[in-house]
Amino acid sequence: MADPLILFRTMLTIREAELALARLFADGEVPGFIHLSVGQEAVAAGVCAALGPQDSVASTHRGHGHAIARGISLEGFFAEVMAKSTGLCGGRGGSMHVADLQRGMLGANGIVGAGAPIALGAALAQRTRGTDGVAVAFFGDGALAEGAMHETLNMAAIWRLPLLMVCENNGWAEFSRSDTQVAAKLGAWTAAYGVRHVEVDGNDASAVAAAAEDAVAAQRHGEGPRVIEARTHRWRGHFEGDPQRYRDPEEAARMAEHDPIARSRATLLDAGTPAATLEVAEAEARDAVATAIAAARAAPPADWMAALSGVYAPAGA
Amino acid sequence: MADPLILFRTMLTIREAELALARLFADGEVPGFIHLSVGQEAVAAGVCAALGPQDSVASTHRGHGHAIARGISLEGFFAEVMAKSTGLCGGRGGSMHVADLQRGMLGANGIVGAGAPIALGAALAQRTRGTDGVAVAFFGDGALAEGAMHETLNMAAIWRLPLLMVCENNGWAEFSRSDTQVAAKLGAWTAAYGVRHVEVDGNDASAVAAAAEDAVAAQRHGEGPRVIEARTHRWRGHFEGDPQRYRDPEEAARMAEHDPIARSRATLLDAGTPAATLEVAEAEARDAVATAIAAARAAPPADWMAALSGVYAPAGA
Amino acid sequence: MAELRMVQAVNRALTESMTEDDTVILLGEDIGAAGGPFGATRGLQEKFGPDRVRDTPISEAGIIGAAVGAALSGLKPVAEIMFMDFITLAMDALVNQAAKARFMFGGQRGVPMVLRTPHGGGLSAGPQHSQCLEAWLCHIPGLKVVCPATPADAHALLRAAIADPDPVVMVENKALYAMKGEVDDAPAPLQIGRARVARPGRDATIVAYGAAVHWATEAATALARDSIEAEVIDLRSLQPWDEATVLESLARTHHLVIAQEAVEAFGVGAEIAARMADIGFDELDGPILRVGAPFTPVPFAKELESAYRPDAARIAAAVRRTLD
Amino acid sequence: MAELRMVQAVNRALTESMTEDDTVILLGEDIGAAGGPFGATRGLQEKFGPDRVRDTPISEAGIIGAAVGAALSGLKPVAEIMFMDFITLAMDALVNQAAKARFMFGGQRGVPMVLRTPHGGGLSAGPQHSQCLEAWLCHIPGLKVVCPATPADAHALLRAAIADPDPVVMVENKALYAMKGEVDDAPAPLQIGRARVARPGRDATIVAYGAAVHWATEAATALARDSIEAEVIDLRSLQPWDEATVLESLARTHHLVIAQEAVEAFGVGAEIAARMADIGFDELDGPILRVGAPFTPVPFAKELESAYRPDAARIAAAVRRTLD
Ligand SMILES: Cc1ncc(C[n+]2csc(CCOP(=O)(O)OP(=O)(O)O)c2C)c(N)n1
Ligand SMILES: Cc1ncc(C[n+]2csc(CCOP(=O)(O)OP(=O)(O)O)c2C)c(N)n1
Ligand SMILES: [Mg+2]
Ligand SMILES: [Mg+2]
Repeated sequence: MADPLILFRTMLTIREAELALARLFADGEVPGFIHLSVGQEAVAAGVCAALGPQDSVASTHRGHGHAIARGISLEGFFAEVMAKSTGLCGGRGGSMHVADLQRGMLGANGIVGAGAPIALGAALAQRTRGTDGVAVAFFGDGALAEGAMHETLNMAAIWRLPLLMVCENNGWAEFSRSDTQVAAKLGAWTAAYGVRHVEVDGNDASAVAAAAEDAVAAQRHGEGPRVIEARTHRWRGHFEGDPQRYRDPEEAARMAEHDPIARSRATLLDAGTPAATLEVAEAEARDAVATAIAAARAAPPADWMAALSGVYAPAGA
Repeated sequence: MADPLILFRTMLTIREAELALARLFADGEVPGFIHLSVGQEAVAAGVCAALGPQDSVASTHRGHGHAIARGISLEGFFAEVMAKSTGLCGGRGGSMHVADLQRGMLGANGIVGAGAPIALGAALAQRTRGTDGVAVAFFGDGALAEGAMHETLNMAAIWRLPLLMVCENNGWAEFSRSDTQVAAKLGAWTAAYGVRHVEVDGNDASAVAAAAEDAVAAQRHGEGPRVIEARTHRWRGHFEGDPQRYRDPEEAARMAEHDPIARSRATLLDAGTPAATLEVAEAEARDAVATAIAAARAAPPADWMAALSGVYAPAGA
Repeated sequence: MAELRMVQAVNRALTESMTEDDTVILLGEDIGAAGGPFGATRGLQEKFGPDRVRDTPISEAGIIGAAVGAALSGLKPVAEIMFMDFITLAMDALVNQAAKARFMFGGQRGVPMVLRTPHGGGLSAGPQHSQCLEAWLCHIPGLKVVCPATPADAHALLRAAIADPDPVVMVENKALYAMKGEVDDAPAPLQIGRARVARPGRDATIVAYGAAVHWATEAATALARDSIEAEVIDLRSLQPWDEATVLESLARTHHLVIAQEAVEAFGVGAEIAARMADIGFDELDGPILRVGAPFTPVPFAKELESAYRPDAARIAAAVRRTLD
Repeated sequence: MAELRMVQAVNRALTESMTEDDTVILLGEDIGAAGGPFGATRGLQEKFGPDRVRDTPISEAGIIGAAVGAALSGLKPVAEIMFMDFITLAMDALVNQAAKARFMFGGQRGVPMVLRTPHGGGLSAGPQHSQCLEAWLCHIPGLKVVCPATPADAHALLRAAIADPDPVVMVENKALYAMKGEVDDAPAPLQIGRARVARPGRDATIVAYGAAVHWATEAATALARDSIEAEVIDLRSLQPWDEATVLESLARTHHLVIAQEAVEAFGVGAEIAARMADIGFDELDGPILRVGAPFTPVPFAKELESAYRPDAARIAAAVRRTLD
């Protein structure tokens, strides 16, 4: 069972980092396209709590939470999105490509649906090498329309690979309701491939963690693919700067009621965690983010000569 | 209700044409890759019997039957596969690209799965132009693994387009059993998109025709996509020249019991059709094929200058 | 005469074509209610309805495949792929179906569809949202490829593309969407395949397209200060491209530089150079130089991206080098 | 020393690499039990088991995507795409993922995968089963591209490709699969990027790759009857390609012809020509000529296909023309 306090801390870190990112973006310190997962933190925190160091994760364009939940360096993260040479990717990738291969974080991905077959390949590698590792593919409810999702689930099912597909169902695909784009009901769809699907409250980190732990445990013992559908909310625009004219303002109010962090906090308090502990956690998250930003700010800008010679392995490598 | 005698005639013509093609191929008169649908004629005949001139069909690499059932010129067909300038496609396409746009035959297709989105587009055109026409996408059981199948069915479902997807389930994808490649059960899979699926005996042309008529009638009145799965048998190799070492010789015996033409013949006789009528039909099919081959043989070879200038519309067209 | 941004010129061309011809339909992700990620289709769904301006699922292969089928069935679909990087998902429909149908069906019918897609960097959009992949499409018999550098050309090329009986890809440089320029109220129709002399000159020829036209013009202005008069040719159409205009210019200037935003190696400029090293060989008084992006993915960081992207200085240096 | 067909040389390279390194796995359609559509993987599933020689569904995008993921996770996947025409379905995984991962992840890890795929005509396989699309891949930073002309090079290049820490595409000309040639029992490792002088000569340089190497050699033999000694360079590797060897030859012969089976326009030869029109300009005593396929899809009919495909006569004519 995932420790609720750890889940709380992970979510706090994601939230702090992303809200800071929003400010940095607004201030022009972060360029490019930035897709925040504010409101969806419980999914990243819960799923990644079920994983070990041998497991891997392929993420999406909305991938900060997954990366942070996998334990990437916050400084490396901020340095990356702030385009510094100390960034996880040397400033070459940015928000849509945050990756930490050492931590089994196979990258955010700018191509909707593209992470799924990559995770499939990671699961294939785990199985072929005889490990008990699993691979997770996060995907959005809109991404389900891509052909890659079907090819991936089919191959995972045929080969019984330890692939955990996690749908972050936030109801939106960019500026459209995903139900105007995707006819397939995820549960029925995965059942058609003989794959088990569970739906969880994606705003409840412990529920997500429990579902993921259950799936991963089965997979470590040889079970094939599983699908988790986590219903959650995208609090902000599709990307930073999105005026969200397509959105009913009432939705915001409804979303706030499902804040995964507030809920986690309340549950912890109910369970007797001292308020001070939570406040410490909050302060620590804030500090960690502030420290990381300060370090990233002080770092040198991305280095063109390094980039130029970084396309292929050095000769003789 | 499709006239059983017409179905019989259509199947005979397909069978005669393909067996003649096999001989021509063996004799070196037909080059390239040739995929025969011998044994599967009831599907093409049955489905196309439900269609009118306004409807369209996108086919597969195994497309001769669909083309013939759509009423293409046999002479144009043979001239095409024999690479003559009088071929339906001027000898530029060959077996995998037989097409007759005037007859709504949007082409055989060398790319597995590629016909489906093309048929989707044809259905979209029908709906947009306010006709009551439908579009048919034939596909194989192996093709179901392609992402295009998922994208197509999803869009057809979301947009409620008159797309009839017809699976010719012959159990094989090239040299492999398709159930080693496709986990998704077609019925459950289509149901997940809210699309109706019916399974028919693909060796019974009348049953196929009835299922297709039912689907098309509903679609002419505004219903969205439907899927028909026709179980049938591929009597020959994947392509001509395939030694079929992967195949249990007993399968051949079992297949012969399900010969759609023998069955159609027996049913017609039972229903009181004079044997002479059937013999006449057989003779006519043979004659039509022989005449077409003779004409194709006499035709001039494909014309390079015409091909060279046939990539774009002539200027000012 | 109106002053329009390039994105508005695209919008106007779509509006006009859709008004004149009700077989023209639009397909793409968030092009309808949302008006398109860059606003190119803004207001069109209100005007023409959701059947003619169709919001699609995130299914690039299916979108282009459906456009092929619709085009074979009497419509003129104009599909949008949100970033050119995503055409990687739709190459079968584009290359194996749309491009080949007329030929492989023996001329029975063409595929009168248009694909609009933005390319190019400058937005820190990173390696998967910035590529210029037009050279791929130019290599495919059956496709036509155009790339406007001005609002007027965006309008005229799109009108021509929609009127064309064959599949045309219009590549729109996203950094130019906001660029303003005059667009005639009733411009003369433009023929695909005709280049434009963006700036006349006698000392060297700079061939460019898309955003590089502006860098080339800027380079020419700088060179003029040293009395080097470079002629800038805006190709506008990449497949077919206007060999005659380039050759004619080269025959006057005897020096050739080709500029593009795309990766230099195996890019569009290679074909222009190769062709001129053949049919223009006798005119050449110096090496043919190309200016394009180096052989790396498009980097995210602003500093990296500006080191990466070609510019006027590099073009001017190339002109000087070939004149040397 | 053994005499092998090219397809057997491929098979031997796979066998050796899989024997030496158990992280090498194969993925593809009907490559296992059936031994591959062209027999390149015959016997390998028996030898290495179904986990290392994996028959896949008909899911090209998924296959290459999975190869990327597996390569990022410690395996060395060698994927087969049955016909090069079908890479159109897998371009995202190849171009946006495999090619860019090392760069866009800041050098954390490479993608040591190989894609083997046959190209080329001569089999009346028609417009969707005959294309030569290698120029696309050469345009993409992060990919390497090789194309053998002989069994020995097929073996050596595939061994090098599998050993390479970055993604390599090996394009195999299907008309050459049956070609026989000597393959050393323990050949020296070959470095990707090195051309081979297939035939020495002093009067003109013919650069070619794949099947065109043989046409070029045939052309050179014919020209020799008229005392024209053409040097034939077999590129072997298209990205990176051996600029130094080509330039060195050009500096001796002063005349350049480039031959390829692919469509001439915007093909590989364009880059070679463009580069030599820059760095080799001073060496050129005649126009650079290219011989490639005309600008049409590959036709089905034998008569059409032989009119379509370049051959020795066209290459010889080009040599004569540039020497004129
Ligand atoms: C192949 C591809 N098509 C389109 C896009 C543009 N795009 C980015 S995110 C997105 C919507 C994704 O929706 P969903 O999968 O639900 O993820 P969410 O944004 O809700 O997290 C789209 C269309 C893209 N990046 N890649
Ligand atoms: C995209 C693509 N991948 C692979 C192939 C090679 N291929 C041709 S037919 C075939 C099997 C198709 O099986 P199925 O869809 O069941 O049709 P059937 O041959 O049984 O009629 C394959 C793999 C192809 N033509 N196109
Ligand atoms: Mg969503
Ligand atoms: Mg089958």
